[in-house]
Amino acid sequence: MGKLYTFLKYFFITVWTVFVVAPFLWALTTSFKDFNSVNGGVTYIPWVDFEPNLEGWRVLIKSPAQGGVDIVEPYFNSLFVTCTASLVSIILGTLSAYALSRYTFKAGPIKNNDITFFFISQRIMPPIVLSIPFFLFLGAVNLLDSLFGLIVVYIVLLMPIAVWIMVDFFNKVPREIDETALIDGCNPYQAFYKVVLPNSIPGLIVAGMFCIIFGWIDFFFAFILTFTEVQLLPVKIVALNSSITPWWSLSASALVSVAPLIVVAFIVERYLSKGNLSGAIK
Amino acid sequence: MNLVGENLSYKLTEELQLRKISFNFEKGKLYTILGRTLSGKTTLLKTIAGLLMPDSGSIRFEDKNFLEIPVWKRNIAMVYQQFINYPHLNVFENIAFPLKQRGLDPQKINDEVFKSLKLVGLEGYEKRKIQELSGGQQQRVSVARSLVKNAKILLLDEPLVNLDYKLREQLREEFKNIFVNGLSEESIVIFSTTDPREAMELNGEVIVLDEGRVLQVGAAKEIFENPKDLKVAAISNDPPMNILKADLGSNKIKFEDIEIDIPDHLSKLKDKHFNFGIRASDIELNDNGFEFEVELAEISGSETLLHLTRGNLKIITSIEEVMDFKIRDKVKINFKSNRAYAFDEVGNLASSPFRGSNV
Amino acid sequence: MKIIKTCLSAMISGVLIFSPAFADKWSDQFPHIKATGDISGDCSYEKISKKNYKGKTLKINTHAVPVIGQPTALHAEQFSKLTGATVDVTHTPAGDLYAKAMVPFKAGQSPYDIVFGFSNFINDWRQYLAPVPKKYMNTKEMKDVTKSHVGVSSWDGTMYQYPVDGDRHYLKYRKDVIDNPEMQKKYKADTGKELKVPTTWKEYGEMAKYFNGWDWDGDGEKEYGSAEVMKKDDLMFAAFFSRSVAYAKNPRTPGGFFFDLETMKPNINNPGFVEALTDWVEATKYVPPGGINFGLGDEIGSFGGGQTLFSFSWDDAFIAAMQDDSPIKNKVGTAPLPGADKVWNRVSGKWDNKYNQAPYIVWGWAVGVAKKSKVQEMAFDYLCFFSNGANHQADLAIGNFGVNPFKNSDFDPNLYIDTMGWDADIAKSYTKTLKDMEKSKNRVFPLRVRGVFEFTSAVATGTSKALAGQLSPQEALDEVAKEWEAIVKRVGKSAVQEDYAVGVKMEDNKL
Amino acid sequence: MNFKHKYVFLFPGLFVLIGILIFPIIFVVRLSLSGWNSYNGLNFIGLENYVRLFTDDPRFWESFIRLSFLSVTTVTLQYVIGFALAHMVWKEIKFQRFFRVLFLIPMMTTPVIMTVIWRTFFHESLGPVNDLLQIFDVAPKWLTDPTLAKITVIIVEVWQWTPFMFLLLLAGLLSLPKEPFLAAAIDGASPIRKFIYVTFPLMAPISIGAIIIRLIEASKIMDTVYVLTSGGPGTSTETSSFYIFIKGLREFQMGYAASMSFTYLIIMIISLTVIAKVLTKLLLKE
Repeated sequence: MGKLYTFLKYFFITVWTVFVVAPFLWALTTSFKDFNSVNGGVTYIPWVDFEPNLEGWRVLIKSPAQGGVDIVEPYFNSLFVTCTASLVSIILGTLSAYALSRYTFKAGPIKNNDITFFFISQRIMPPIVLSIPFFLFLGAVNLLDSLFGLIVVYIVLLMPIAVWIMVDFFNKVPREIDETALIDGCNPYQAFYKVVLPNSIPGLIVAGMFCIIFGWIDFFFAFILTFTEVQLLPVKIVALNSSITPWWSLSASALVSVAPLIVVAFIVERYLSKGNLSGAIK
Repeated sequence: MNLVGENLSYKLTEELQLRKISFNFEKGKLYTILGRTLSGKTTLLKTIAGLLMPDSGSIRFEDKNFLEIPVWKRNIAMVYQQFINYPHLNVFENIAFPLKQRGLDPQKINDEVFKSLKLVGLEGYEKRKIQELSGGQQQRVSVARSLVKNAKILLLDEPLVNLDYKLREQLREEFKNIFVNGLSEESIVIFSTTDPREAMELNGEVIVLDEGRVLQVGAAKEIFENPKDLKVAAISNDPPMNILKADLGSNKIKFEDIEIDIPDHLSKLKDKHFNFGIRASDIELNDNGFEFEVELAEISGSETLLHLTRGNLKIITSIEEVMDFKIRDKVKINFKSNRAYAFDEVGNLASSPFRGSNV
Repeated sequence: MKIIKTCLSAMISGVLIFSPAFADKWSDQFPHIKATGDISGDCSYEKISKKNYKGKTLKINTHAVPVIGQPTALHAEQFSKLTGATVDVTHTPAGDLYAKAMVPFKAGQSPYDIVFGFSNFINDWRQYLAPVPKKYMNTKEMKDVTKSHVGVSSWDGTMYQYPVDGDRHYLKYRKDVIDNPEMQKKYKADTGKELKVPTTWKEYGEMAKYFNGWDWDGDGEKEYGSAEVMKKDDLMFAAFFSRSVAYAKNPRTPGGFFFDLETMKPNINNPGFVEALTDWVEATKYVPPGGINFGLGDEIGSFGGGQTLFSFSWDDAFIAAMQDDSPIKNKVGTAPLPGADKVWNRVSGKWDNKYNQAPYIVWGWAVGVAKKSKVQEMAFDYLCFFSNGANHQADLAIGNFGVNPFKNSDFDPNLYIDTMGWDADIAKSYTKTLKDMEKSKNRVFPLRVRGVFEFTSAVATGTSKALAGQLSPQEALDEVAKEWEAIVKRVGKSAVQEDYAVGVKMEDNKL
Repeated sequence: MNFKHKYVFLFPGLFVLIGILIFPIIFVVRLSLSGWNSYNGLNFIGLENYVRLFTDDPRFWESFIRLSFLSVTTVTLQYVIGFALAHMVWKEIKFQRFFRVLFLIPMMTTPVIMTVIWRTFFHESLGPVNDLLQIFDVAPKWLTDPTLAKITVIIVEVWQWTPFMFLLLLAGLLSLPKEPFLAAAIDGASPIRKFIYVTFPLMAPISIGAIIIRLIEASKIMDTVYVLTSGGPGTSTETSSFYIFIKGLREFQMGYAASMSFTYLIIMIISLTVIAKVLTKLLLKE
């Protein structure tokens, strides 16, 4: 029994690892190809199957006039917008989540769960249609094509995630901890930041990671709500996708765009390994 | 100057947790709130602490309206049945937390923390993380944290219930010393428990609580000797007192097919039908006694609990030694009727061995 | 016109002969035009350098790099150097160009001074675009633009889109196969028919089928019959119309190809279109694996990479095949779109059994200046500069710039022979193919009525269901016709009619 | 605990969200009552769009059924695989950190970009999959067969979003109390029994949350479909959100798209509530 399970376990893990890695490997070799080595039949190994070149990568830093996309500035824009929006979402979302987890609210038929669902439900609406009102809204307050405007919209995108994860998290943190802090002379705010917050770091890490991911990979709002001043990475990369699909530079950009998030993955894993995620408190 | 509560009521959703509770706690005394799980003990303590706001009623302390003072300004301390500490702080920091919150100077904090560490017997553990301690040690830390504040009101919500038997015995003894002897004359200690023995041992003023009501208030001994009614009798005894429907005959008390002699203190009972109450410990094995069948035998600590049946009769007896019984064994028992209680048909105490008939 | 042309060819031959010696002050500064140097005109480097736009900003939305996006950015850089203007360029995928400009237009904003798009956006965009001022209509550069491309850029005589590119669909084939005597013999032996450049879709189909699924060029990979845009996206309908014109554009029945202009009843499900769709469904049997999910990019990659015998639609696949590093450079040829042996006569309700061929002047890159732009003059100067002689010729020579011939002077084979190293006969057939389309009197222009994307999207959905085998050609087109009628009803019959009349006028050679 | 401070905690987030959203939401409703498109402005046409949607647009409802199929299938697969993976790297295993990080990474790729890679991957004549499958002399039509195209979409979705489930479930597993497992170990329960009677029930609450949120996200499935197949062949991979996208941004029938979105929103809220109830009943056995 045990042996079979171990065998199946490693078999499954191997299969999944191959599945996860395969497209990345494919992207990696493709990123060194050119038109002919993509379109002249399937090739795999550089120097053996095809003559590798760095054009796919060079495109990413060349200026458009030279046929590149120059992702350097959008890269930092994306980092800035994602991190700021995530931070604001986490702060506001955590506060709201704390309130929803600890206190009871009642306004007519609306109770805590309904408020939580209201937060989460903001993610149900298809972005296509919401983009138009957002456009008008940001236009009215003169925030179109600005980093700040994008951050405002991303907060709507990300705060629901933060609220969802943090409500769940706080529900697992015994409320007696907060009560003890109050009894020990903290007012509710002090209790929150001196006691609850330090014990919520794992939850904050997970929520933060989801916020960063969902902010980083958004394409649609960044696409509709910016013109020339501000460009975000996904929009810039997708702009590569012209009638002659440059599979090599799209591959290179896919690898480049996932890179900063791998750092995030390592941070999250570190907290996972410590085993104190999700409110293991008692 | 006392802590006085009047007509406190609290409602959670539709259910009443506290029903018009009043109390008057004096400084320098230990109070025990005895009640079963969900009887409202924790609610009452939290209300006193200020964590819950009663729907009606008032609490006054030192001539101030206590309800207007927020928790964090009430100068109270509380120990929970879960071992609540701050997981992100080590032992020292945990105990020092309330003092830092008060803004005391570091030297003073240091002294106080070590004093209370000593009191709970955790010297040398100050650098440990909370997660590295055993349950009992964790609870000692939270007790130390509550002591260090020198609070005017100390609330202990079943602090021992989550510990294993041995540890509980040991800590109970220690706590008694700490609370009874280690506290200043200025403090009020309120200890809640489900365990009547604990209440008796602590030997303070006992408040018996049931379904959000105060059933009886009195010294531990008084509650034990003269439980006001059947409910109190049930709550204040573990195992619960055996209650048997009995008839008073001429010189005999009859229940089912058993007849026993009337002891003196029951002889003046007015009613013919009454509830005969006898503690498990007041039933002894006796070869000349009545034959019962063992339904269940459990060993608890150094005693053996026997659940016995005879016809429709069901009783529990506890024997002060470990004995091996099998199910359906026959045993013979005798009732120490001079220690029996009588409750009238409504359930109020009619006569106790300590007070005689209360008419 | 002739003078310009002569001048041009003279200049180009000059370049060829005295190349190292040729240099003017502009080509030193801008290596892009080193082949020709500055070419005199109203928006030449010389002229534009006189303008001073210091402190002004020009905002442009264009297509992705490199197709049209790269020349936009390049000329922006040059323009900025010459005039001191700041030029901001954003790049947007083809499918999103419409929405990217339309959303702000509808919201009453104009974040861009210049918006690139396709020529069939004209009707939706023209109310937000500034007409090309007279001054630019009279430039030397503008006078060189072919009549049909002036037509494509204009709405009922008023030009809203500045001509920077010219597109049409034509046939591309593998010369090394079709012109190969051995293959011709083999084909004759196997099928009893001549192997030649197909002039009808039936021939196209037969040859494509014959050359499908085996290695006919000896490179170790299988080759296939035809690469076509069959992916249900924004370009699919254009491929379908290319295949339909032969069967459904009857020179004897003027008054509308897509609709009967009189009644605004859709023609889309008449036997002509159904025949074309039947051919197309058949074509799914001789496209490469995955071919019915090919977008334009795949078509370019497939034909341009040497995978198929035939392809039609835009220039790009041909240009890709003719790139310097292409393994099939100078092995490809061009010809007009195939025709048909019969053409539907919707007046008589019968087939006219006469050979019919009609070019489809499909839409290409188009660009306009926003009406609300505060720098209109600078914007038009930029566009005029974009397509000035020197830039245009240099752009034409770079395959993936996506700038295709639209000036009369572009139809000079030497341009391609000299600067791009094409074989003479290929260059000649290429320019002839293009020029003949200009001459044809039986042409189809893109549908440009309001809500045009509702119509074309319906076509894409319907035909794609047929290609996938969900519906028969007749059923699919009936569904499209029903949808079209619903759209006409929704939009308002007279409105669509009014719009369509403008296009019909062009088709019927009345404009 | 109930202090007036609770509002200080709740309101900043709530009001920021409402503040940003109030106008857009009202506008969507207003938009849905208009014929806003490329040639019409924000006119008022009453419920015409809704009438059209409910009486004359089978394509929307077909796409909705397709969406339900795709999202339920992908989320189920993601849940099962995610749980299996989390369970496997939960306890000691070689290269534990490596696997944990690796399994997270697909989620961090931008779908619009990564799907282009997938498209080349499954490209029937230029992609490696069919090239390698030649060995077995098969050439599945990954993107051009109506049924297989759906499966390809599912494969890509599973690849991208299984990490989401994996992470939440792994976090859940790592925070489980130890006592029930000790008890089970003392009882000598087999691993399977331990899973069924201990692990799974303990994970039920977190499972429900994760499934619901993934359903919400999966219902917006669009980038994958857009890049891989554009809804084709035919309409065989067209989902609601993609159809709304076509009507909205491609055909620019914004008014109609708004009415579809609004209808979609209502249906989703209702069905998610029902699904949440059913899941709670099934998993928590209440």
